Amino acid sequence: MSLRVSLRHALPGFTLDARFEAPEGVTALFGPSGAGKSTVVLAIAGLVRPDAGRIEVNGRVLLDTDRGIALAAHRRRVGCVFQEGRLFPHLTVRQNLGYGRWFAGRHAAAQPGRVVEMLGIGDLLGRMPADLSGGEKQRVAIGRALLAAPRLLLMDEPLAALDAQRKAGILPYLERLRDETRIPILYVSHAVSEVARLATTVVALRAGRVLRAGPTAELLADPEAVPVLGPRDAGSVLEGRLVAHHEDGLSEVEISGGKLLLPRIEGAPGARVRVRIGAQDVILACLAPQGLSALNILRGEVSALRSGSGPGVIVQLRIGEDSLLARITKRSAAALDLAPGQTCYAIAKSVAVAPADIGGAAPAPLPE
Amino acid sequence: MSLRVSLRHALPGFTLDARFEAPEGVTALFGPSGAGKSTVVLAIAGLVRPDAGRIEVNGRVLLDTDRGIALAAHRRRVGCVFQEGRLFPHLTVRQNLGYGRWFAGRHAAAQPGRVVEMLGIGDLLGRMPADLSGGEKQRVAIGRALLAAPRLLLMDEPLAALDAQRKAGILPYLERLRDETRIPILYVSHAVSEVARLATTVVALRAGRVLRAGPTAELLADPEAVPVLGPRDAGSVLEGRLVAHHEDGLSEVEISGGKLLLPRIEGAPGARVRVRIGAQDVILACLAPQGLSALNILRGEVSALRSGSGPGVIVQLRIGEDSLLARITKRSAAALDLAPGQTCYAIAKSVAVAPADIGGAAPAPLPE
Amino acid sequence: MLDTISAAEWDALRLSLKVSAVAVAASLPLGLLTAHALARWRFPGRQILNGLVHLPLILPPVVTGYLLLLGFGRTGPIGAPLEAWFGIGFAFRWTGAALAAGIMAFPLMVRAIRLSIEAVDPKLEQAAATLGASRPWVWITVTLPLIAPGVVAGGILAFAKAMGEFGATITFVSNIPGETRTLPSAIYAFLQVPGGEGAAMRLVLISVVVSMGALLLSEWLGRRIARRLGGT
Amino acid sequence: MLDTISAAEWDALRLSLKVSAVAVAASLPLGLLTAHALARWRFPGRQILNGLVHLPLILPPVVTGYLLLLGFGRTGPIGAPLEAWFGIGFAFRWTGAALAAGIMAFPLMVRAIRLSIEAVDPKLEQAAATLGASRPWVWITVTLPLIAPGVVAGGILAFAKAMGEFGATITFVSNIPGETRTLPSAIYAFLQVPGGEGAAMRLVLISVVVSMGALLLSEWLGRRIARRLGGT
Amino acid sequence: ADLLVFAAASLGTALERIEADWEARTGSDIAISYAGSSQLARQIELGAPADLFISANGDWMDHLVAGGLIDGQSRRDILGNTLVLIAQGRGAAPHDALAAGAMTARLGEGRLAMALVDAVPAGIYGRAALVSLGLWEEVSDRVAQADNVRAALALVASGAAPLGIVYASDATAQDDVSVIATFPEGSHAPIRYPAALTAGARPEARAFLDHLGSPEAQDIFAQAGFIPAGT
Ligand SMILES: Nc1ncnc2c1ncn2[C@@H]1O[C@H](COP(=O)(O)OP(=O)(O)OP(=O)(O)O)[C@@H](O)[C@H]1O
Ligand SMILES: Nc1ncnc2c1ncn2[C@@H]1O[C@H](COP(=O)(O)OP(=O)(O)OP(=O)(O)O)[C@@H](O)[C@H]1O
Ligand code: MOO
Ligand SMILES: [Mg+2]
Ligand SMILES: [Mg+2]
Repeated sequence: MSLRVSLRHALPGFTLDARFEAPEGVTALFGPSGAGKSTVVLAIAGLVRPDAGRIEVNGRVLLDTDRGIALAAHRRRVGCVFQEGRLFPHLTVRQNLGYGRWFAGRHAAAQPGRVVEMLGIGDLLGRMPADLSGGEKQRVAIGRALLAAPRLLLMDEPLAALDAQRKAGILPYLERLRDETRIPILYVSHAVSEVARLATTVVALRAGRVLRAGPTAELLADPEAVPVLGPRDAGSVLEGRLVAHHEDGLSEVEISGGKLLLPRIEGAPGARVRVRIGAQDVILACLAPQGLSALNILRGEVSALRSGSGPGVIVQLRIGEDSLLARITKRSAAALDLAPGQTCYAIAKSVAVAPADIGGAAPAPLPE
Repeated sequence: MSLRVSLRHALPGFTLDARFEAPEGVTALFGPSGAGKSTVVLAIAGLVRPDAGRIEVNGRVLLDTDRGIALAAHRRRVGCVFQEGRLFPHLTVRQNLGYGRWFAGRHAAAQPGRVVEMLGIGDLLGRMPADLSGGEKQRVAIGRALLAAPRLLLMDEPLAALDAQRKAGILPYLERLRDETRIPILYVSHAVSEVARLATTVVALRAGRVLRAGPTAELLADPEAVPVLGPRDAGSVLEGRLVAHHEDGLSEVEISGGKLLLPRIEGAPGARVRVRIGAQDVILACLAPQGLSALNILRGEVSALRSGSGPGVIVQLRIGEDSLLARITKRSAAALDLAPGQTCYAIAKSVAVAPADIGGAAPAPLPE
Repeated sequence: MLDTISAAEWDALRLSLKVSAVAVAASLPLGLLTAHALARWRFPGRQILNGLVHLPLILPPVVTGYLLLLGFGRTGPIGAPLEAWFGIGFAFRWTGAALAAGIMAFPLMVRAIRLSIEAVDPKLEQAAATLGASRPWVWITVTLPLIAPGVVAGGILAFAKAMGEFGATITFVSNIPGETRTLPSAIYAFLQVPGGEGAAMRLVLISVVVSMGALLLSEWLGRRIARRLGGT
Repeated sequence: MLDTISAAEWDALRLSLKVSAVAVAASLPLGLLTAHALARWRFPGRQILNGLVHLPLILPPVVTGYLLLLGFGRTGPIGAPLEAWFGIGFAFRWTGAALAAGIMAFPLMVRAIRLSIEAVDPKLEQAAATLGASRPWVWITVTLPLIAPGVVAGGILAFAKAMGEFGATITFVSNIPGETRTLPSAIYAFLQVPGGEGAAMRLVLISVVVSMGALLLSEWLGRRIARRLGGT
Repeated sequence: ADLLVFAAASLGTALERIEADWEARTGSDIAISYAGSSQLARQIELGAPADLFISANGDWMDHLVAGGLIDGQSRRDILGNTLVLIAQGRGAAPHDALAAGAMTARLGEGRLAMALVDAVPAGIYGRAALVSLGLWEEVSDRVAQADNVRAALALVASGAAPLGIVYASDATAQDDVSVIATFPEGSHAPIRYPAALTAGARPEARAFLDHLGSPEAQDIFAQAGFIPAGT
């Protein structure tokens, strides 16, 4: 396990009592506003001293109130990107970026040039933080944390102020970070979709408690988790292998139960990729459909049905080895006469697998 | 026209030169990070004095540098919700909310109780802003602006820090605000989908210039606008009439070219509603599809095709009086042999029309 | 100890308290205005105003007192008309002692207030403006509460300074028992005679206790207010 | 005007500059430490330290000088061992004048620095810590640059105050030409003899010009630094 | 410096001229520190390296002698002074200002400027003189006490106070005041400026002390309005 957290902390009107473990990779910490996500982040960074708890990163104990251990923030090597940026107002963008690097000394591995380019902040290097727009600030803050060569990266809604394009530009980079370095990332977000493709593990927090935690694919594909994550964010994450790039700009990915055609992803054939398909982006059919613009039609078997209070039903399909969720109306479920064990076809528009939801291959080489 | 803006303002390294007009209702100001959105907002609020320009709200001139008119910020009666909240740290949440009300005097129409309830900040009234989480702060800031009874509401990414649930809870309220009061709203956002259902008008800004501006339905349904708005955000807004509520939780909406079944919307049959259908949520078929879980199948005629640099094609369909956009792969377009004039079927999952994308009927009565 | 304090010494203490309190109270509005002007307004002569405000800090107090005597004395170009037209006399009166103390303490007050004004985020004031508050209202409802710790600190610091002021006061209004004989004047007189140290130190102690009490009060108030504002 | 300044007056000016500069330079590290302790640390006796720092502001300068004389004089409990063991003599030397000036100016310096430390957002320091900076490094790379305007302002204010300090200095180290006769002492000497007012005022003018120059410089520097930090 | 002299500040100008003469004549370097007599005395008490102390205040000299800090043998009065009543302005008509009622009449609403009547020599002498002339009752609540005699002079010179009691030496050189009366010799203790060597004085000090009594030096003092010692 690369990250073990167990915290108890009481604030007036709010008590945090959370415990979770996360393997290597990206752990997504979800929860509504006021759930205590930022409090968890601050405790891990060493900026809030919880009443009691234990924090361990890759076997290194950062905090253990029982044993009286509490590493100072600067010894934790925990990079943070905060909701509010927190750039140093007296330093230029360049100097802000260099700040952590300087202390990282020989650990400082990342090439600043690559990070700067990836974040699109090359033109801002000479500026002072006060002259940046909200999104520009946040991009610089991300760069600064990355360049400090942290052993754990905490990101507290770092992309909230970014536009979709910038977000999409940064996600693949975080992905590579996850895959090629072994830096665990704890990523706080409101929107599962934002990090589902990134996250190895999902931890759902509400009112200071962990509601559910587990591997992303499992959790997202679990119909029981839908009320926790919110129906809009339900969906499944499939693992696959990149097979080929086609002329018309599509890439072919093989999954256990068939193949998918996705908008081009830049990676060498053979690479492993993760694909997220939102439950609401899947249409079901009992007969093999014909003459549709949708390219991805997978054959599977209904393994579970879960209806909530609304008009929707979550249908879990077994497709090869994978689980796929579909969210359809009760009316449709009745019309199709769906029941566990039944064979049916899942239709996903290739483009419904959004660029941000395709993981595994980043558009740019990882900085050294 | 309710809002006319024309601004020229030079900053080191950035020049704003924007001109747009917006009718009553909500105007969405889109653009990537650094486009100058916040600068426009500040100029309208009277907090930045542009080098030159003219601003008129409902016939009232707030600024006219040619005629030497520049109303002071506090006389503009322009409510603002800023990216960073800007709550008064020395006042409780209750006092923050009451601040603008007090100055509004007899104009103060909104019932604080309703606003507080809607924003879910009833439990926070006695707190100081420093003890609020990021999202809580933003909700209070929204309430404060609303309660000042503004004649124009400027919202600079006010929802960026909110979770989907809260967002969904606030949007209907803004919608009512738009429909039942005549307060124009200028809403800054990265994501078209966030406000497409709200916006009467869309203004796309990039690098300080207005790229495109126009009525939302028209602009979103215009394939030419796709590169401006971003392919992920393309989609069409359809106007319809609520026909009936069905037992199974679905509501039926009649549009010019057929009917749609949507997750329940609370409104009386006969009410007018706006529905947004994302271009990527539409599947096309040449033959009338059978045995699908998708309930909404509309027959239409291809009116235009637009292919970009990627693997996608935007197809515009004429459905009754309305325009519908579909984003499909080039491969599918070729397979279906699509061409203008051709009849085809658009399939939209009912649930793909997300609650946040159905406008017109708010779940709660408007505050007096 | 208290029983060894003579009636004359009590008088001096009471007078010092009065003089210092009046000096602070009367100069506070002007101090706020000046601090605000220096912090926020850009006008020609701003640096001159700034220099003038600091003058009493820079000059030897005796010089300040001498200049006050020349300007605000009975025949002075300011003192004479003030007395003739408004009946406001400073010469040899406790009001003059308050004037001297107020002027000597003014730079301290202005600096403290000015720094706290500069620390106020103008974005909050802008937000208040968009909510309909005019300049004066913004100032009263946002700026003033936010600078309250600075104002309290500045005011009490000025009070403490006024309690200790001696050189300018005695030079300007001399030492008239019951009228202008403040604690420091009494202390000085004791120090002039051999063996007067004991009595002087006793008065020093009284003066220190009062001033320290005021300072600690200001710290405490400042922290209370800062806590309300959600600072650390 | 300059040609009417006698050699002795030049000496006094030079001495004043030296004394004030040394006073500020030597007390700056202690001032930073004290300001930091008062702003950030919570320890028993914090209020006592705060009171002590303010003492020179509250006491009549003559009393401060007298206490210095008692403590740091040749036979004083601090002065005697210092001189015996380290050869650091303050009594009747320019170093003593610097000590007196430094102590009198100390509260002003500490207050200015303290306020600017309190205005530093601890979140920035926390961010620096997460980037690997230990406490001292955070202080040097984040806190210090952010408080630079306050430090400059405090330092120069202290310098100006030191330039004008008289009461404590003359009481502690007397008024010895070339050694402890600073400008204000020279001004005093002139004021004590018949017809000396003219000469005194000339020296006052010189002293005001120097101090004002320093203050304006500090304003300018402060604004430059503030602008770099992106303030208004 | 070869010699450090502590001298009452009021001796300033005259002593400077004597110092210059002496230095020119002997080539030795004298440093004179001018401050209030009480300040200087206290400094000597606490180890000041002064060789010679010239006080305006006999009490402080007595105090130091009693403490063994001064070579009592060397003590001598080098100067005297007279006490005068001054008014603002050149050539204010002299009249019998010291007669009963005259002073109060002339004061009107104004104040009588003096040095501190309990603490500073000029004030102490002044009060003694007023008491012996039977005027103290009449003017005591009109007295404004300054911290030293020069400040009292400034009060009159600036017009703040119509009358003041100062030394003749102070009044002499001040342009905008005039002496309207001189207090009779017997009305107060004789005004004396004692000078003495300190306990650790360097040998050269004695010569300079002697020189202060020399006719040349006494002449300079006299020009400054002092009266020779022993007169
Ligand atoms: N100093 C404090 N005193 C009292 N309550 C506090 C304090 N700081 C935070 N809280 C409360 O703790 C809870 C958790 O706050 P936290 O900032 O961790 O939430 P969050 O999940 O990050 O929310 P958001 O998504 O809005 O940022 C909130 O209810 C907040 O009001
Ligand atoms: N004081 C300033 N000096 C120089 N450039 C500035 C200044 N303030 C803003 N800018 C620049 O002006 C441009 C527009 O900034 P603005 O804040 O309006 O962008 P925005 O569209 O609101 O971006 P975001 O979505 O990131 O908030 C940016 O490139 C920014 O760097
Ligand atoms: O020279 Mo004195 O001792 O101030 O009268
Ligand atoms: Mg948070
Ligand atoms: Mg912005």
